[in-house]
Amino acid sequence: MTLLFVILIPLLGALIPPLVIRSGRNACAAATGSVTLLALALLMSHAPAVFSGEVPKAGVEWVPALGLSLSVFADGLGFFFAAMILAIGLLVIVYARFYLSREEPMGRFFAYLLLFQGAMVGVVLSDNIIALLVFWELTSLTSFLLIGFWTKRADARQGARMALVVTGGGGLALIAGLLLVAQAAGSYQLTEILVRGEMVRASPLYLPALLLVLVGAFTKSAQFPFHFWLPHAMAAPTPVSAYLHSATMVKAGVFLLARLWPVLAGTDPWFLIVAPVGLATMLLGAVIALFKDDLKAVLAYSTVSHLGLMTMLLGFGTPMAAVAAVFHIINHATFKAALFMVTGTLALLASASMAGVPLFNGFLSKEMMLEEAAHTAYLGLDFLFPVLASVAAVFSVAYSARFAIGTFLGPVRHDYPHHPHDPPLGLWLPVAVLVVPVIAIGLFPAAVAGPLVALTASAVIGGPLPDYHLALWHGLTPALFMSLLAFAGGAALILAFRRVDGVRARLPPLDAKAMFEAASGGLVVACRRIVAALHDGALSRYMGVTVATLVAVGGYGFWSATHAAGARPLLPVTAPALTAFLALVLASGAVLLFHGERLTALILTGVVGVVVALAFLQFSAPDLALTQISVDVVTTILMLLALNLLPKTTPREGSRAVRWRDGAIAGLAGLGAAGLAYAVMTRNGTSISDFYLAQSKPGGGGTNVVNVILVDFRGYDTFAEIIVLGIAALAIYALLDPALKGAAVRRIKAMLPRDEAKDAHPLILVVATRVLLPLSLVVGAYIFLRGHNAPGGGFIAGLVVAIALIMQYIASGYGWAAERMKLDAQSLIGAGVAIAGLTGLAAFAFGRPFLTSTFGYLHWPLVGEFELASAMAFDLGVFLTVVGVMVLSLAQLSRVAHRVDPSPESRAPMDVPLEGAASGAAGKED
Amino acid sequence: MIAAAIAIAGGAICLAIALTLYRLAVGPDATDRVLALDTLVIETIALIVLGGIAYGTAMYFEAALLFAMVGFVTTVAFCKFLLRGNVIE
Amino acid sequence: MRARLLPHPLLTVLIASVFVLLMNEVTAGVVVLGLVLGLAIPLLTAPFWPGRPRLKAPLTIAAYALLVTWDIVVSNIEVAKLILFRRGETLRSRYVTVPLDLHTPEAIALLAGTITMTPGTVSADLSADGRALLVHCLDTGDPEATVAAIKTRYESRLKRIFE
Amino acid sequence: MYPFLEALVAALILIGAFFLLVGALGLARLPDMMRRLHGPTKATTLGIGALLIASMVYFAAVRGSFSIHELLITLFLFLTAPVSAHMLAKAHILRARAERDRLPATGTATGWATLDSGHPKGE
Amino acid sequence: MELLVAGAIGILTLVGIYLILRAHTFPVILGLTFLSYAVNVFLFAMGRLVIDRPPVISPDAAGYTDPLPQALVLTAIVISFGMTALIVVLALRGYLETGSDHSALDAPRQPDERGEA
Amino acid sequence: MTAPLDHLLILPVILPAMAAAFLVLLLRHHLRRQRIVSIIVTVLLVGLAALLFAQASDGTVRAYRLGDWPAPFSIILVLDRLSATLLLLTSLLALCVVVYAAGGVDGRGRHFHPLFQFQLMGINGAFLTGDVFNLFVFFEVMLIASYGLMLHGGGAARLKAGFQYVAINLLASVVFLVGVGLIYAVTGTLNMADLAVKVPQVAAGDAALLKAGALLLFLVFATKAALVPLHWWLPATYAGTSAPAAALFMIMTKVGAYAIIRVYGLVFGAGAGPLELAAAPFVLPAALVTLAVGAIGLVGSRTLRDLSAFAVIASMGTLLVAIGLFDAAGFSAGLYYLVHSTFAGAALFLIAGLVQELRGAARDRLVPAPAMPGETLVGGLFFLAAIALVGLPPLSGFLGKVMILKAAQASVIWPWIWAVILAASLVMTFGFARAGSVLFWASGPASGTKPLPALPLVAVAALLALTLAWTLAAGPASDALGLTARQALDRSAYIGAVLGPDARLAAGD
Ligand code: NA
Ligand code: NA
Repeated sequence: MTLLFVILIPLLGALIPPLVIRSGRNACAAATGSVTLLALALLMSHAPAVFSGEVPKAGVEWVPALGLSLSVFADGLGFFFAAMILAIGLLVIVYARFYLSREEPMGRFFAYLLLFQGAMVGVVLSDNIIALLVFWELTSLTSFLLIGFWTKRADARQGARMALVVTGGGGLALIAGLLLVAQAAGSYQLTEILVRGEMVRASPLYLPALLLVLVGAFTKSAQFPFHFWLPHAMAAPTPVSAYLHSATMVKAGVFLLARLWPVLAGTDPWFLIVAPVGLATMLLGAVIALFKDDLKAVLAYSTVSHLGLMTMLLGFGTPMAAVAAVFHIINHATFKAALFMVTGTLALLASASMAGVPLFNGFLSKEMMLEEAAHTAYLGLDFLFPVLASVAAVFSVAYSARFAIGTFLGPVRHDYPHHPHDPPLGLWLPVAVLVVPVIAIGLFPAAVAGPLVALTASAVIGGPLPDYHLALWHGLTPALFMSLLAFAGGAALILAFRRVDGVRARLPPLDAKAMFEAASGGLVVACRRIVAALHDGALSRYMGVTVATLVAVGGYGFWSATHAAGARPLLPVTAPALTAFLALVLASGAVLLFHGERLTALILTGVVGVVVALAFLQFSAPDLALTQISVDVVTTILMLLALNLLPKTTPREGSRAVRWRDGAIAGLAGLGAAGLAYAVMTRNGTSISDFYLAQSKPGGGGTNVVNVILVDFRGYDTFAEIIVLGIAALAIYALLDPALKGAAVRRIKAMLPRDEAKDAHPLILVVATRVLLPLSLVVGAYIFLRGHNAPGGGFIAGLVVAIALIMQYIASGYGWAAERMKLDAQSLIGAGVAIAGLTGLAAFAFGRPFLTSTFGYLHWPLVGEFELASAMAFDLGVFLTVVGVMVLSLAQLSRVAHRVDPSPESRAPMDVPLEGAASGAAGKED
Repeated sequence: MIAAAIAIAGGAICLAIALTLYRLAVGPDATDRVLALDTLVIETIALIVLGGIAYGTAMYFEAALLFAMVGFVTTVAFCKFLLRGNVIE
Repeated sequence: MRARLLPHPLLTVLIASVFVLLMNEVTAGVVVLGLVLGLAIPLLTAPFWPGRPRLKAPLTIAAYALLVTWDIVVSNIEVAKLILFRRGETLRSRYVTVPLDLHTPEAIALLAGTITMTPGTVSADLSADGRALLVHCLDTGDPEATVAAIKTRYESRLKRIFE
Repeated sequence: MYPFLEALVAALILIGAFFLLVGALGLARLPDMMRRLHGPTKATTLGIGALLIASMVYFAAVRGSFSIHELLITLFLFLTAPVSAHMLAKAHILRARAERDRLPATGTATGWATLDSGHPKGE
Repeated sequence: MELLVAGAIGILTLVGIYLILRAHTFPVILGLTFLSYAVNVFLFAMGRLVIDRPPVISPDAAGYTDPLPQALVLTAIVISFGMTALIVVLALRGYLETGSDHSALDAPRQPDERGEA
Repeated sequence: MTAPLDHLLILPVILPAMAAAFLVLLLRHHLRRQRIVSIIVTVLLVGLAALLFAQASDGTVRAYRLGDWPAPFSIILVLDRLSATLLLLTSLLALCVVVYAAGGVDGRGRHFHPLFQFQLMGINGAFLTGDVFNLFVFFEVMLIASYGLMLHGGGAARLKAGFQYVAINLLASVVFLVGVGLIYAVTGTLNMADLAVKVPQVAAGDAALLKAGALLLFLVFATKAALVPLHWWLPATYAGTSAPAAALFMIMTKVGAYAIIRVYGLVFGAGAGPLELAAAPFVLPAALVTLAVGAIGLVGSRTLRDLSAFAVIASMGTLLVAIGLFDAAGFSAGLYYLVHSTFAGAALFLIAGLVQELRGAARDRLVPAPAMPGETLVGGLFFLAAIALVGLPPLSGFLGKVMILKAAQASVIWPWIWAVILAASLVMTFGFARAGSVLFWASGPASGTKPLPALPLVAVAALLALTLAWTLAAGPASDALGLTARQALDRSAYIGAVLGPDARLAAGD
């Protein structure tokens, strides 16, 4: 289990630095270092086992259904990488402690670093490939934070974004690739996949899986053509660069190639893709590195080049090449980390190793590389690899030399926060520690690195190791000649540098960052164009597409299934029905043509309402007719109230073609609706309604089945429906409540002075409504009381009463009427909903479900038998809500104009100053 | 006899409705149209009453009653709009 | 006390009878319920009808109603003739002013309604001080006679009822 | 069932329909708004009245169920029709400028309510 | 009769859809009103057309039409009223705030127009 | 008689409804007390949902017959694993949102809390109902409350966007009725279980009408779920409204997805005879386009709220890819992703709200501006939310996405699905990185200090904590959701629970 903690300790330990930073920078660094040290120690506790050939494992389940577990294993490869990550991480932490200035948020820096470290260790130790993917992408994310650490620097932000997009994007391909690998192998555990290489390579999924995995590995390891992000990641603080580009981030890709080598390598596609990509990267990196004047850039491209080298070796697919790759990974980590942090004389040693000078470790692995390249033929071209590898070596000698020279003679590096003449121990020591293996391995390769290489390489190869010798002297091999050639060529290049540089300067410059930024900018612009073209903000367009979709899909639905005409006999057409139909056609057609005249359109719409109500009556739906009639009047008043403050006409819009197109869409929709309706009306069917008809009286206590359905069988619908109304009123209230300001006020005021009648409350109207109010209330009461047994009910009664009250507003004015109304509409709504709800809840007391109704017949003296139904109480809730809603919405809407121009409210109910009117009105007011 | 009367009356009312629709269509002013709509509602009430007799049912009485109430309110609201702009003030 | 509980006894009766009318059945329950409404609704609506006039001669109302009903029938026949047999352009339509002796809004409103429902006249507007009524005549040769008829036939009766 | 009542019902129905038709005819063919106002407001009212009486008689005599609630509709219409006409007339006076010139004087201190607020110097 | 009702549904739908494809708020609201009429009749028609058989239980009734669609339509009418009220107010408030009753998000600002009623 | 515990089933609807009525009736003028009541009620809802979840976890489907009438004549509420999961999700989300709103947003207009509670009522009702028409009614409750919440606080842009939102949804409601109408006309029932019995038995001559109705109804759900090309309402609405409203709306799109699972997985799912898997041919392709549109819009956004809105579209695309598979693996993966995207999306909207509040004149526009107070903290929260939404490891978005990728292999077009999902992730990564680096990195010196609002931060942190918890609990969660998905596809269990065992036999299951 401790193996798992090698990952978890840095990840969880990331919480510590931000907390400890309050105790000072030393404490913070010490804490961070301790975390890494602890992880390293834990790892090392497994060293004896690993070196004795065991593979320690640990793990916990995470998502079994997904095949995801947090399981780890430490074979030679994983162990080596983890050790390298943690060990170099420790040095970087020490270095960073002295590198970071006092102003910089060290706590955050170390937190990011530890997260990154944990993710890296996770990548190399994961046994589960989904867990590996998790850690893989986590390295992209955390490196994004690290590279962009100097957030105020534009190049840091751009570099971070570029790194994230390229490596994160590659990671997405890797997700697909590894899932396919897992599928081909039938397991999500690497330990199992690694022994099923044959199976994977034989699978039809092999090629796509390989390509996707390679995209992931190549992006991460900055292989051509994805190499461009790496140099820009140098905008990070130096410790980050040192860490990311020597031992960790970019090595993850190489690691992955090595990790999956037993599964994926050894096939033609592998060799044909991986080897040349590595070669090209090696060559390109080396060439570009030569021409960079900035030392950090030289290091960056050299890193690219060396990553290419490792990739090429792995791409060869031979065990010998794999050993060489492993050896170079070790060597590169040491000298490259040193070079990033380098100061003074130590730089010479490390760059010599980078150049492949004998006696340094870089020489040994490079020799092995050249040796392998010398024996490699590509598509029958046996000179290609040896020649190009040698050329790369030439350039690498040359840039190393330039680097070494530049470190001493070149301009001072500017990325230090402060410029120490004598670097403190903390900046110097880590480099020294790294230079030790550079020389030790160089001199005594077999003794110093032999066991490690053997351990790691055997894990990579997954079989017996080839016969190889880590030694300074191998005799007069082709590689030796190539090395010598490289030194000679390198020297010549340095001497002829100015001339060569002149040639390069005449070539068109390729600035990856500019290209990337241009490409991202282009992507953003392209996306904006697409979005702007799709979402142009025009509702008419949205509606058009929606309706067209409805027609198309609805039509498809109909035509893609079987249909037969119905057998229901048609009802004969009557003269009134035909007349009503003509009225509807005429009114609708007129609205269609003259909707620009808004008032006219409203009047004509009134005709439609009348016809629809009549149709409901004709076809045995009195309740519906009553509802339609009363809702229509309220709607009309509402629309008129709004129209008062809206433009009175709609300008003609759209070209003739657009109107015809819309007409065609509308026509199709109309045809569809009519066709479907006709098809239904002409066929017979059965429904659950027989139950309602049978149970209405005995079970629901009412003879009006529609009403019983509304308040009982489906009372729950009605409960929700009055809530819809209530919410509408509350929303309207909320929408119109805020005091109108600025433009709105100007707009309304501009609208107000109009040619209007001088009497707002005509006497005759006022008198008539006074008489009508009590009458209407009686009618309301009547409709309410009988609703359970005859057409009517709480909803319609509520509308009738509301209309009667609104009539008072219309006739006598809001101020006068509201003062007398003594009811608060919002409370009415609340009370209505509460009563309906409580009626429903009352059933709980009898152990019955919500809204279970009951009814009984009471015998009252004198009065006789009297039916009482709980549904009546429910209906009362409906009634109150409806009254409240109607009054609140209309009153609120009518107050808009008034709120802008609060001229003194008319205190009299009518405008004519008669004694009779005054006696009751103005008189009572005071 | 009643059936025949109902048939004739039905035809007459339909004709009346057609004439009303004509006024509704040609206007020329909004007041004409409101008047036509008001008349249309009355004619609708007539149709309903006639239908009640024809089907021998009192089931449609409330609809006629409500039309009478509501037709008035609609007409007044339109007039108020034409007169004052704000229907409720 | 009686006034507080029963502000409009006539209205109470009216409402109760309208309710009974509506329910279309005369049972004890319906009557009781009607009376309850008859008591409750006037109480609820009283604020909306301030200064309700006292009827001086309630019985005259019935006579007035009969008179008006008769006039309505007659006037309709008159108007029917005009519509059916006269070309619209030849109608001698014009406005006349009817000066008012009535003072209560209810009486004025009733007069205006009566005018509209009876022969060839529509009350079109009221003067801003409530002292005159604007009447549109569909076809009149003698405006003064029309005004006089209105005043004697209807206004004087209403004056007796209300004032 | 009395043939007399049956004939009465039929007659009332026909009378009602006749007046409705006349009212609509007036609405359709009279030349100006004020004249058009005369037809529908009264004729239709009477037309409905006749039909409602027919209905009452029919249900009482022919179907044997006494029902007079139709009276209520009549009451409503008689109460409201003049008010509707009044409001329409006012709207017309306001909107038709030519109509204003045809109005006679009020003979009182103020103008017509639609056009004059009644206050000496405007608001 | 069925043809008339189907035709009415078709015409109401046509007008409704045509109007909701307009670019100003008022016609859109009008269109939604028409659609609401259309769908109410449509839903009602799903119970088929039956004359003189209202679903009110009575001993001498010859039969009843399907009451359920009626109840559903009733609910639909009420709900669509609430929705209409809200959208009307919304259109009004939007116009008052922006000076345009164009329904597009970045509507071309029109001069405040005061058309004749 | 019903056991007392059975009544729990109705309470997620009744409790918020009565609370809202109470708030309107008595506490209209007391914002502070409204807050307290609203938060308490929401906490109660969390508890209630947890209880129901525990009840449902035994694997039985429970039916609650409203009004005590027998099925299919009464409206039925159905509690199964699926509805219980969504209830719990809703209540947790609601709690975070109401806490955020209590930080001050609720005072910027009238009636925030009643509207909020009503909205919860609508959502809960939609999740519980077993009746298609009742589903319509609760959609309307949910929608109209959402209109109120969407417009809460006002502003010209919000009004214009609100109009479009309402208008499009009204059209959808009309179509809903047409669809339900046709289904009723052919089958004669509204109860989903009864429909599940009757749909497979539909006469051949009626199939066309039924299918037209079914597909129209599907388009309504697709509109709610913002499936392209019916997604138009979403960007302006979500970007235009207040942060808490947008965060709560995260669950509204899910209602559409839920309805698709319920109706097209069960009623018109496998075993529906001639109507088998009626909606399936449309969901998957449209979902892929939706995902692409979301990703493109995300990159093209100019404000964080726009970006968040398109992130929602992308997440709905991803979710519907899973649902569009119409099998247990797809549903299971989809449900995991659904929960994840609700929390993560809500967190993102709330963060956008914070940014808008704290960043001064630049608001949430993606342009450099003076540093906002709490830049590091808010930026960190944003980073986490972005990771979650893009579906990068280690948060639940990644797990959900991998589940969907795996489930998608059942489809013949799986390479396309993989390509679109992964490419969209890349594009979204780019978009989020750009936005984040502009908002939180490229800022100039701070222009002033402003105290960080405590409650909103707590709410955001809570949502991210929920995301994290969802990540850690992915194992048990996906096991449970596997059962949920299988139960959601189990017609006989559903029919049996609602209509009784006899109906199950009649249905031939
Ligand atoms: Na009813
Ligand atoms: Na019951």
